[in-house]
Order: sequence, then C-alpha cells, then structure tokens
Amino acid sequence: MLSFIFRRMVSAVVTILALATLIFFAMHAAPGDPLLESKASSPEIRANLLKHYGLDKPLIVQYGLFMSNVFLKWDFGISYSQKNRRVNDIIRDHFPVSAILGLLAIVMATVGGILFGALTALFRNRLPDRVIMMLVIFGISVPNFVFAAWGQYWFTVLNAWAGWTVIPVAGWGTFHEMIAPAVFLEVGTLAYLTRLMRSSMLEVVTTDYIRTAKAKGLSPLRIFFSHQLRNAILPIITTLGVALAAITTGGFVIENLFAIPGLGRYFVQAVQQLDYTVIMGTGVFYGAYLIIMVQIVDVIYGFVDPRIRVSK
Amino acid sequence: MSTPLLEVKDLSVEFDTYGGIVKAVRGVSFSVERGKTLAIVGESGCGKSVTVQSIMGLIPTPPGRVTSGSAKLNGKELIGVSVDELNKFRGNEIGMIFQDAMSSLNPTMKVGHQIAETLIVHRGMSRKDAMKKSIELLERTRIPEAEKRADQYPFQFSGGMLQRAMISIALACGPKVLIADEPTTALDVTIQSQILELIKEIQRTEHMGLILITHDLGVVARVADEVAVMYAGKICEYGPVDEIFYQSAHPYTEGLREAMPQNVEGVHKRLTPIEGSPPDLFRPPVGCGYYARCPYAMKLCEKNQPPSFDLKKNHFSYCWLQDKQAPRLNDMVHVRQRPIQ
Amino acid sequence: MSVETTKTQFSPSDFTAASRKDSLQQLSRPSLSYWEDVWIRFKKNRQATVSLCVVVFLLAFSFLGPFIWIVEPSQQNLNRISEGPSLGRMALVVDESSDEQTIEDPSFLYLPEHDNPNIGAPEKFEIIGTPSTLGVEIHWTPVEGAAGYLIYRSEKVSENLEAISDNGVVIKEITSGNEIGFVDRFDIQPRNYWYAIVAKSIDTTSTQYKIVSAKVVRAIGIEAAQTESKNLVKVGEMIKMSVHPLGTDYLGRDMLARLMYGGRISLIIGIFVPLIYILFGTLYGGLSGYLGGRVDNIMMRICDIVATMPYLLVVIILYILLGGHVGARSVFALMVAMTSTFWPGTARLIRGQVLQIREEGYVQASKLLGSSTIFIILRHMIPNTMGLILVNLTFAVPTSIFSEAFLAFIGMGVKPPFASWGTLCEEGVKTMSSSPHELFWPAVFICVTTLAFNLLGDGLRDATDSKMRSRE
Amino acid sequence: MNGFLSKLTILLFVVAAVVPAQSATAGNSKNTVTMSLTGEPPDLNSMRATDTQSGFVLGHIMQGLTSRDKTGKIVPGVAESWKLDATTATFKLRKNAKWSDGKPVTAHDFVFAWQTVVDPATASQYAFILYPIKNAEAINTNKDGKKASDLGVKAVDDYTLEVAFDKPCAYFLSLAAFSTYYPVRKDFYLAQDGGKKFAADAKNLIFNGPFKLDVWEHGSKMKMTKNEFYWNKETIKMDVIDIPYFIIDAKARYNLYKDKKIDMVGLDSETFKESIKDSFKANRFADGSVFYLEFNHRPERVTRNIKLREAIRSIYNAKEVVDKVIALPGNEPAYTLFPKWLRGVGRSFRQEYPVKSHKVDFTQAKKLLEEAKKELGLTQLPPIWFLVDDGAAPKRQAEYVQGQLKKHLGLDMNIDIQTFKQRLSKMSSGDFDIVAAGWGPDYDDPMTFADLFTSWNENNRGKYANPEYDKVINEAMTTIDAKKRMDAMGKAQDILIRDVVILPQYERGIVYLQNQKLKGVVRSVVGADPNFIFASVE
Repeated sequence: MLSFIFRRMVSAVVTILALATLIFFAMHAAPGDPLLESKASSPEIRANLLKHYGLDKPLIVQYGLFMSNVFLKWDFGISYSQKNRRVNDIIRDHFPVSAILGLLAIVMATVGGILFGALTALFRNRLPDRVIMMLVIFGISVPNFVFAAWGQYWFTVLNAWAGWTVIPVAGWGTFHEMIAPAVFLEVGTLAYLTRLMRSSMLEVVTTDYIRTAKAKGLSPLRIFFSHQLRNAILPIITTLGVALAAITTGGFVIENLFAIPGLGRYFVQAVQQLDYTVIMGTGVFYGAYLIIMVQIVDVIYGFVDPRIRVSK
Repeated sequence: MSTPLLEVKDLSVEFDTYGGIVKAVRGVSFSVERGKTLAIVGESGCGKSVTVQSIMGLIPTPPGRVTSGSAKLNGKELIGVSVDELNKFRGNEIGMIFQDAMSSLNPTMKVGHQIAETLIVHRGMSRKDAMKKSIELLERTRIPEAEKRADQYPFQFSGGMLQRAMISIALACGPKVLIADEPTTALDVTIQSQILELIKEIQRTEHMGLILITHDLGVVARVADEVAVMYAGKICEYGPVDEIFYQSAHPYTEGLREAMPQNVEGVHKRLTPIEGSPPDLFRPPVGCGYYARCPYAMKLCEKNQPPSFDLKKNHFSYCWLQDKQAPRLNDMVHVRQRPIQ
Repeated sequence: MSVETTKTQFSPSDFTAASRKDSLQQLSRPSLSYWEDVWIRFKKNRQATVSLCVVVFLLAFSFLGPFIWIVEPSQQNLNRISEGPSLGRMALVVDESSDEQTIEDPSFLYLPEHDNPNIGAPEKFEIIGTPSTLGVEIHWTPVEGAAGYLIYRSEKVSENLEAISDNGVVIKEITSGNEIGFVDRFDIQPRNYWYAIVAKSIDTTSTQYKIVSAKVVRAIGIEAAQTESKNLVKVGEMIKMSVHPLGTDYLGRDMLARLMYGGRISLIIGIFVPLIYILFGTLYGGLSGYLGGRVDNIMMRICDIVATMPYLLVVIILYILLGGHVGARSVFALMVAMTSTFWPGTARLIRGQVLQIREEGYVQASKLLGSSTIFIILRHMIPNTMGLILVNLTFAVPTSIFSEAFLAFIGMGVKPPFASWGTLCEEGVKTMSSSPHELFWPAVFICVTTLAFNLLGDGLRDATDSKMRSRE
Repeated sequence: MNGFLSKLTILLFVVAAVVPAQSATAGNSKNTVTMSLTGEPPDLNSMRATDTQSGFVLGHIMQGLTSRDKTGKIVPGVAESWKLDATTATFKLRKNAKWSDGKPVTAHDFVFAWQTVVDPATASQYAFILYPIKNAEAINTNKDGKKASDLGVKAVDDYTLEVAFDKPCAYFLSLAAFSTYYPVRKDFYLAQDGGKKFAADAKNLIFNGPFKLDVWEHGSKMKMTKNEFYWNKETIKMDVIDIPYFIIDAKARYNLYKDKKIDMVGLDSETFKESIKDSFKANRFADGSVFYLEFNHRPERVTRNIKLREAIRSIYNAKEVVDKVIALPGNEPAYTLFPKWLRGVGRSFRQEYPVKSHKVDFTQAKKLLEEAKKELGLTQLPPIWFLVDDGAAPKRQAEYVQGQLKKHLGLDMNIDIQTFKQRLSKMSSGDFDIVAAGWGPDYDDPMTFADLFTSWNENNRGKYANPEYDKVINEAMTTIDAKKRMDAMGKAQDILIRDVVILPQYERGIVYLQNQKLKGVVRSVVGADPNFIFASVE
C-alpha cells in the first residue's frame, strides 16, 4: 500500500511543479502591463515600481526567484493591486472559505448522490425513480450560474415575504449563510453522481453474490445495505476526485454571485487586473490543493476497496 | 417410502422477453428423500438451473414468473409465499451452492463474515460466536488455517477453496436439503473430485437431501442415487442411477451416454455427438421436444406429447417407444446406425 | 407392470419412422453488419431518436435559420429595448419630434439675483401632445425667482409629493430658471406615469407642487413606420410593428436573430473543440497503446500530468496567454485553451481499448495471416474503437458548451463582435428581473442542447455496447 | 466499509460548523451605519493611496491641514488659521489636534509626510499632486540632484508650517484637504518595520480624524468607531461605521439592502428598475466625474483628421445614450469636459461660460466624412478600433456607437474589449482610435480637468498637442487672479469643443437607496464620499 501512496505523491509533486511553471511563463507572456494605474505616472515612478516588484531582472532569474520563494521559503510575494498585502495573507484569509464551501458542496453532492441513486434503484421504474431521474436530467443540463442567479432572486422574494432572512442571499460567516451557495455549487455534480449511482446499483443487483445473499435468506433491507450499497458506492468514490475539482473551480462563479470572499473570486479578479503575484500565488496554491485532493481521493479509494488495499 | 423431504409437482416457469414468452420449465415433478442424492442432468439451456432457482425464489420477477406447480419442503409450500416467509427456509432449511464461487461471494466483505451472516440472521447468534462457528465450518470443509482465512477476502482464495467457503455458507445452519447448481463445472478435475467427495461425506453425516445440477454424466454416476434427465424444459426420463445408465428408456439419455468418453480398456470408439441444437423455447414444440433430433422419431411424436410410461421400480420415461404399439427395438444401439432417410 | 397406452386411437402407422425434416433448424433472423444492428437498436430507443431530431433541429436553427429569418442580428432599435416576446404589437404613428430634451424661454432670467424663500409652484403643469413611448412632453409656467426645478416621476398612483417622492425618483433636475419644458424619454414603457414638479430657488426648495398623470401609448416615428410598412402611412394611424417573436435585447436587437448568431458560435465551439481534442486523444492514446513499452510509459506520464491539472485554472491561464481577452481573438484562444486541457481523458480511454483489442484473438489471427500493422489498425482497431469515440464525442459536446458558458460568466468567454449562448446568458442574467426573456431563451437553448446530446450519447452507448448485443 | 463513509460525513460537517461565526451586523450602539464597499481599499497609506475606496476610508480616519464642511467649502482642519499669497503659505496648527494615541499632531508630521511622498523611493503614484510645492517635481524626478529635504516645506515650530511654492497655486487650500497631503508621524511610521508594514493592517495605522479603524479583516470586513482624541469630537454624532461586506455584484448588494443588512446601496440600471417595483425612495447625486470618448491624435491614426471627428460627433446622440443605453437617472448628457458642479468666479462655471449642445445631423455627418476621406487621401476608411473596459455598461455603449457608425456613416468598427489593466496599457501605447475614458476630480477647481489635455500631461493618452491650448493653461497656472484664470479656462473649453479633442458623453450621476433613519449623510464630489462626519441615526 505504501508504494502506491508514494507513487501518487511523486506524480502530484511533478504536476504541481509543471503547473507553477506553466502559470509563471503564461503570465509573463500575456499582453498588458500590471503596473499601470488609472492616473498615469511618470517614467521615473514606473522605474521605481519595476525595481520595487523585481520586474526589472531577466525572466529566467525571476523564474528562479519565484520557484525558490514559493517552494522553499513558502513566500508568494506581495500583491500588485492591493499594495501592501502579502499574497500569503490573501491565501491564509481566503483559502479556508473556498475550501469549506467546496468540501461542504462535495459532501452534499456525495451523500445526496448516493441517497438518491439508491432510492431510484430501490424503487426502480416507479414514481420516485421517474421523479428523481427527471430532476437529474434537469440538474445536468442547466449551468449552475443560471440556477444560482434564478434561485437568488426567489430567495429574496421568500425572505421579503417571510419577513426574516430564511435563506441569506449574500455574505459569508455563519453556517446559515453557507447553505444556498453550497447547494447551487453542487447541484450539477449531485445530478451526475445520482445517475452514476443508479447505474452502478442496477449493475450490482444482477450480480451473483446478491443471488447468494438471497439464497442465504437475508432480509431485503439487509441485502440492500450490507451487500448492494457497499459495492455500488465504489465507482462513486473513484469519481470524487474529478467531482471535487469541478466543484471547487465552479466556486469562481458562485463566489462572485454570493459575495463570498473565497480564493476563487480573488483568482478571477487577479487575472482580470493582471496582478502577477496574486495570480501565481493563488493559481499555484489552488492548483496544488486540487491536485493533492485528487490524489487523496485515490488513496481513500484504495482503503475503501479491499481489492486494492490488500494487493497493492 | 417415507414422506419425501422435498416434493416438487408439475412446476412450470415462464420468462417475458422482447421476442415473446419463453416457457423455460414446462411441468416438472420430482422429489428428494432424506440422505438421498437426486441428480438433474441435461444440456445447458434445458431449464435445470431455472427449476431449482424458482424453488428457492431466486428468479427475478419481472421478467420471470412461476406459472404453476408446487414445491413442498416437509409439507410446507415454498412457491408463491412471501419473501419473509420464504426467508425462514432459505439458508436455514435449504442451502444452495453455485457454479462460479468467485463471483458468488461479496468481494468487499470478509469470507468469515459472509458465513457468520446466516448464523446471525437465522440462529440469532452474536457476532463473536457466529465468527467462531464460521471458523469451525471452514475447518469442516477442510480449508487450511481456517482462522486466518476467515479474516481474508474472496479474491485471496483459490477456486477450490472458494467453493469450500460456499459450502460452509450453505451448511452453516445445518439445512435439510442442499441444492448444488453445477458446483464443480468451473473447477479442474482434481479439485472437482475433492469437492464431490466433500459434499457426499457431509451429506452422509448430516443426512441431508441433495439435489445436484450438472451436465456431466461422470459426476452423476459417482454421486447420484436417482437421476432426472431434462430436455427442453421437461423431464424426459427419471429413475435410479443404474436404470438410467444401463436400462435407459429414452433416446436422449442414450444419446447423452454415447457422447460421453469411456475410459474402458481397449475400446476405441468415435464419440457420436447429437446433431442439431435444443429447440427454441419461444415456440416450444407441440409434440416431443426431442422429435427434431431423435433418430427413432415416429410420426405421432411430432404432434403428441409423450405421456409418462411407468417402467420398473420408480423408473419413468416420456417416450412413445415405450408404447405397446411402438416397434420392439430390443437392441437400441445397432438400429441407430441406419442412415437417416 | 404392463404398459397401457392412454390413447388408443393411434394406429400402427403412427409408429413408422418419420421422414427427416431439417426445416426447423435454420436461423430465424438475417445476419446484420455491426452498424446496421447499432442503427436498428438505436431506432428502438425512443429517447435517443427524439434527441437526434432535436440535435438536427438545433444545427438547422443555427446554420440554416438566418436564411429563413432574415433579420440583421446587430440591427439596433433604441425605441424597442428589452421588449418581451410577442407576435406583433400595434403602435400609433407619431411625427418625429425634435430630440431636444428641454425647452427654453429666453425671456426669463437664467438665474435670479437673490434667493426667494417662499417660492411657489408653477400655475400650469401639463402634458403637451399625446404622451408616447417616443417621449412625454411636459410644459409648465415659469415661477418667479426660480433657479431650477425638480421633476419627479412615479409609476404608482401618487396623490401628493410625499407619495411620489417615495415610490418615484427625480427624473430630471433642471438647473436654470429659464427652462419651461421637458421631454421625458427615460426608459418609457406604455403604461401610466405620474409627474410632479417642485420649483427651487438658489437655496430654498418650494414646498408646493403640481402633479399630472399621463397614459403613455406605444408609438413609432413616421420615418421608421414608413420603412417598416409597405403602404403609405399617415400620422395618427395605428400600424402593426415589425415582429420580434422572442422579443428584443438591451439595445433593441432581435433576440431570435441573435440566438441564431450565438448558436453558430456555441455549436462551432461545442462541436469542433471536442472533435479536435478527441481526434488528438485517439491518435495519442492509440499510438501509446499500440507502441507500448517505454514510449507508452512516457506518453502516459505526460497524459497524467495534464489530466490532473485543475482544468479551469489552466483554461483561464491559456486564455489570457493567447490574448483571449484581447477582443477578437477570444474564439481562437478559447478553443485552443479547451482542447489543450480536455484531451487526456480520451487518450486514456482509447489506449485502454487499443490494449484490449491488441490481445483479442482476431487480431492475433490477422497477424498470423501476415497482415501489416497499418491494415490491423485500419481494419480492426479503428472500427472497434469507433463506437467508443462516437459516444465520447456526444458526451463531450455539452461539456464544451457548458465550459464556454461558464467562462463567459466570469468575463472570459467569447468577445464582441462574436456572441454565443453563453455570453447571451451572461448579459441576460444582469437584467433577469426586469426582462427575464433575455436570460430565458439562451438558457433554454443551452439546456436543450446539453440534454439532447446527453440522451443521444446514452442511446449511442447502449446501441454500440457489445455486451448488449448478445443478450438480445 | 459502510461505517467509514458515515464517519467521513460527520467529520466534514463538524469542520463546517466550527467556522468562525462572527455575527453579520455588529449593531452595538444606535448611531451605527452599516454599508458595503465594492472592493477592499487597496492601500490605506495616505502617501500612496490613489483610488476612491481608500479615499473614502482615509477621509474618515485622517484629517489634513484643511477640511470641508457640509456644503463642500474649505474649513480649518488641523490648521486653525493660515496666510496664503503667490509664493508662500503659512499654516497655524491648533494645539488640541491629537493622534489617536494621545500625542499631539505637529508641523513635523506634515513635513515628514510630504517629503516621503515626493521621495522617489516611495514610488507614490500621486506625487504629482504635490508639484506646486517648491522643488517637489525636481525631487520626484531626481533632477539637478534635489533630495527630499530640499522640499519647500518647513516646520518653523511645532505648531507653524511654512510652504514655498514653485508656481502660484490658487487652489492650494483645496489640495491641502486631499489625502496625499495628510500628516504621518515619523516615529510611528518607522516603528512599523521601518515603514514596510505601515498601513498593512489596522494595528499599523494611527489616526487623527473623526473616526479610527478598529477592524480590518482583509477581503471580508472593516469597522470604524468614533475617535476619542479627535479635537472636534463633540460635533460627531455617529459612533460606528460598520462595513461587513465587500461586494462588486450590484444585485448581491441590492439583495442585502432589501434584507435590511446594509443601510445604503448604489444602484445600477437593473437594480434601479427593481427598486421602483419594490417602491424604495431613490436618491440622486452627481458624483462630479465626466465620461467621454477620447480620440487618438497620433499622426498614424485616422482620427487625427478633425473632419472625421466632427462627423463622428454629429451622429452621436448624447441624450439618447443617457436615456436609453445607460438607462439610469442622475446621468446628464455632457457637451463639455467641465462638469456642471465646477465653481467659476462668482457663480457656477457652466453659467459664466455656457456651452451649446451640438446638433445631431446625419446628412451633415456624411458630408464631413467625404471631406475627411479627401483630406486623408483614402477612398475607404479602415475599421475604427474602439478600446473599452470589459464592464457591462461600457460594452453596451460601445455597441451603440458601433451601430450608429455602421447605420449612418457605413463605417466599420472593431470593439476591443479589455480588462482594466490592459485598457490602460493600450491607452498609454496609443493602440486605439477611440477609447471610452472618464476622469474624476482630485480638487474642486477646473484645472483638475483642464490640464488633462496639455501636451506635457502623462494622462493625455490621445497625445493631443496644441501650443495654443498649452499657452492658455499656462496662463491659468501662473496667476491666482480668479477672473483671469476662469477666462483662460473658458478659452480652453472653446478650443476643446472647436477641435473636437474629445466627444463628451455624460456627467455621471449615482442613484442610491438610503435607510430613512439615516440623516445628515453628505455626498461629496471631492474627498470622502459618502461622508458620515455630519451624519446621525434618528
């Protein structure tokens, strides 16, 4: 098992280094000048600024400096647009927000997906199955930002009608405020996982060991939980890694709409303002987080599926 | 003739498919006594597995459904009862083992626990006692280091050992009847005989009724007390094993035996396969199922279902040749050399 | 035990050997080629056939539509902004009033010398001419000592100033004493409006006011009316305005034409991007799978690295790198960015398939018979992976359309002069509550396309899935 | 295995619930105003701050030599009284002006601040606003070896500050109220890690204004409370200015206002329509900025031809854009660079030097276009590059101009949509024909707009160079006689209109909702806006 984990971590590190290199060179090659302000400044001032941010050195030296700072000294430098704010602080303040939103959404999507998937398989071709599958089709084909914008509108109507904020529509802090953004973030993945779970459950139903379980005279409920569900969940967990990446990047839009101070919003704003250090900082950190999470999910799958845990 | 342990009367099973209704089993009756072994033999697709699975209620409905007949275990009806009712018997009084042990065990659950489960459900044992008992069962079926093995997963077992685990599961609650659906087909010959020995030995010590489903006459000869030969969803001949082998009264049984290699010293004979293939049960033949392939087919065989001709002691044959008016074929074998017109 | 025959009516002749008839034996169904069978089973699946028709309709709508619905997508009409869907509306023909906003009377003082503390309200405050969507002209008699006027407008019934200022807004703040008239053209809809006027001296604002209400009727300028309707048109007539079935957008452009125009871009991206990256993936995967050994290992390592990269992050970075945000090149940048991040999935899939096929009996046999590797690839490898490629393609289309819409939403989608369903959605979300149809139509088209391609993919997968074939 | 999954889910929920649960509205005392900003102030170091968000916060927590009253007029700030003439200015500081740690505000704090601003090492982008002071420009552009200490400012004693001018500056009192002129105490500044950490967080700042910054959580919230050591504390009725949200999205902000979570919110055209439906009382305020289309006068661009510019002006209907395209009340169509609020000699600049709105005339436009083609020697004009921000409103206006050019002049136009930074870089490099730009005032004098189009001004991105215009502006710069200055400004206005240097679009007006109980909020064109110094809650 250990060699399995070790190999995974090595490939993760290699990917992160590749990502960091890509982001660095892409940033510097992109047209546009990060130092400009709305009120133009004289060439001398510009020269000072260039020195201040170390942009006057040749690109390769800057790359060397950047990589050593990030991976050795864990220092992402200071932001261009937010003058005296270290990128590390931006990450420290805002990453937990995105991470929690992402994790909350992935938990909802997984638990919901397994629950609804199991329900549709249990009540195959009966009403619950029809209704849930109809909602799944709807969930898959509607982009989550349309859902969010539309939902936000109706929540304000609900809040106004109810007189108190039943579901807060913006802002971040209490758990109460996390519900709406997390729900809209994960609705697409929930639909996808439900469909996957349903087909996985239907496949398991026809297997021989379920027939043996019946031959053993186990009650349908016991068969459902300890044999059917247990085996059907495995394919869901394999896709968790990809689902998590999709959800976290989906956060960019939701964070904008719900005014959530997450890292995603910062990344998008930084890209729009061509704020080099913040792009590289948030980009590398966010990329590293996702890459590691995907590997972690693979490792979790290793633990969950005995065939891998024992043999590898 | 004590009351039979398990008595099946006129059982028929149908399946709805795209093409139409397939009559897989068309009125099958047989019975098993305590300590006796009944072998049900026939080509694949003749309905032997469907018969036993329908008794155990393992036929998925839809598409399959039992249309008629009854199966009584010690007088208690099994067909048409609720799942909870049936579960009182399944695993408790009737055990079943399947052909492909590897896919018949839950890959993500320890073998010990899969055995213990039946004890927990039927005997209300605590998890700890059940695990202890399952280790005993594994030892009973001669699995080495049973304690360590119980804690392992199915993919860590060899084919033969998996079959032994299957047997331990079936025997957990000391069932009265054991149904073995082609238990050895997936195994190679050496392991096959060990498993058969094990089953026979357990049957003797437990006084169990055993139903053995196979298409291998060699296995039948070694294990069975009585034999039911099935063809196209019906039993075409039923009787004690010696009668079936040496006094077979049905051309199909004859054909089966001829197709089996003999390892008799010095006899060099080409194996004569049975031409053609079993009928398509979408439109089961009106008359005798074997008519299309039977070398002695007569005009009436095509349109009329042969009744059961009762020969000596408990030996029946469903073939018009047994009728008084049929020509005396004192020696079945040489006549068949006649070229088919 | 004697044998008794139950039915005695048989005669000995029944027991004579029957003649052999092999008719029962032959196959009952014609043999089908792989693709014929796929097509037959595909047709059986009602859901899949319906979605195939929808896909064909969408393609026709976007590419052939403009030849049927000949309306210029960029043709602006500022008098018909954000109009809801309708099958034609009646409008009163009005002569083109001068587009002056305020009317001056030079005989009055631009500004009074000193403040007039108890300044009154104008005596007369009335609507001139018929209030129409082209403009509501209001005149008032100037007030002595006035240095300016506040004109309120409200859409709700308001009897007094307090009411009108609460549920209305100051539509115009006039800052010179000699203006006696004002034409309100601000976002005029055919409905009732209430106007109030309050005079203002240098420091004090009058407490008195005058209120007037106006019932605005939909109108069209004489010139525009003439161009739109064939026969001669006179002022005062009611004519049917040009039809915008799906309504108009924020600059009065026809929504249906823009949807067709946007559809072209969305579908081009939605179909070409997957086509390119799946072809590349197939080549890459096929090659890697077929060559095997060290090459395969290296190629797969590269594939893994690209696959585990967070796709949206990389797409944004590439989009910026390729100057996507620099206006016109956005479509190119978007396509390159998406293709270069999506291909690993297909590559792995095809490689797995090729590895599996390579071990198949018929490939070994074919090798045995001396066929060259190219023949094997063309004759055995490609046809067998074709089913998989097709299914993969149909599922890739909605993902690409989604990604484009998603990027548009964070401001990195397709830039003018191009427009796509994604950008139309993004514009529509901004005016969702006041004109929902601008969001509704593009969102519906994206959903229908995604749904259709998903169901089509399901249908194709079931039809081409070899396991399913044998069970028939 | 089943147990594993349920344990995983419980763990995650625990993590989510433990999130710091600060309460959204810290409404402790009655006199609290809660609002949101569109973004976090990038830099609260008054010596470097450039944008409106930082200006808003700095305007409440700091105070310069002069300040502004309710109507915007200059009133004494830290300085009690002053003497001003063509070459010098002396300010008498009040004795009871204190920092928020109790120490008095002295003249040295101003000297240190101003010297640091012009010091090239600080690289302050707003150093140019101190150029009226002697040697300021030389120091900042390190010409003829001038050092920061040579700056024409001297602390005669703790409470007297003497300023020497390079050129006479009539509006210096207005400049002195601007954030770059705020005082900074040297010892506190150096204590913040040698100035590097100064203004990085709330604890790295010290305040001499009516409020002090208590809470600054980057990216999420800020809170200002009454400063006990402010010399004019009694006049301040407001206790807490709470900013729990940073929101760009207009709809999200509007939803918060409807949920009564914030007391003020700016509206865009969409939320304005919603506010009418929800019958909220909308207020208007002209924020003093002007938006215009700036032509590129560089020799290689087609727009150097005045006939073409006149043709484009005559198809541009400013009223239609304001009413239909921008669709937000409060915006007024503009016909000149100088907005309505500017003060002239006695009355408003607009009244003393009135401007006629140009007529929209398509036939005249076609004639002008033909003449332009002849002068340029081209039979067919190349497509015009229109550079614009990537916001929704600028994009719509660009599409409007594109439609008009195509419909009436048959001219093709490429809309070049850019992010904010790219737009600026293309403007500086001249990579455009027309650019949608705007300018907000730094101080209340026409000069803040007028010097934009002088040939030496960096912000003159269209590179319009007209010696006649430069001469007029120099005239205005070198005299403090109001009449002479305003006449020069009037002449400058006429030149701008005659040469169609720019095509004015609109004077921006903001429409906003405000909690009825909130009284005395001042909306100011220059300085902190909105201004809560005179505000209170009923």
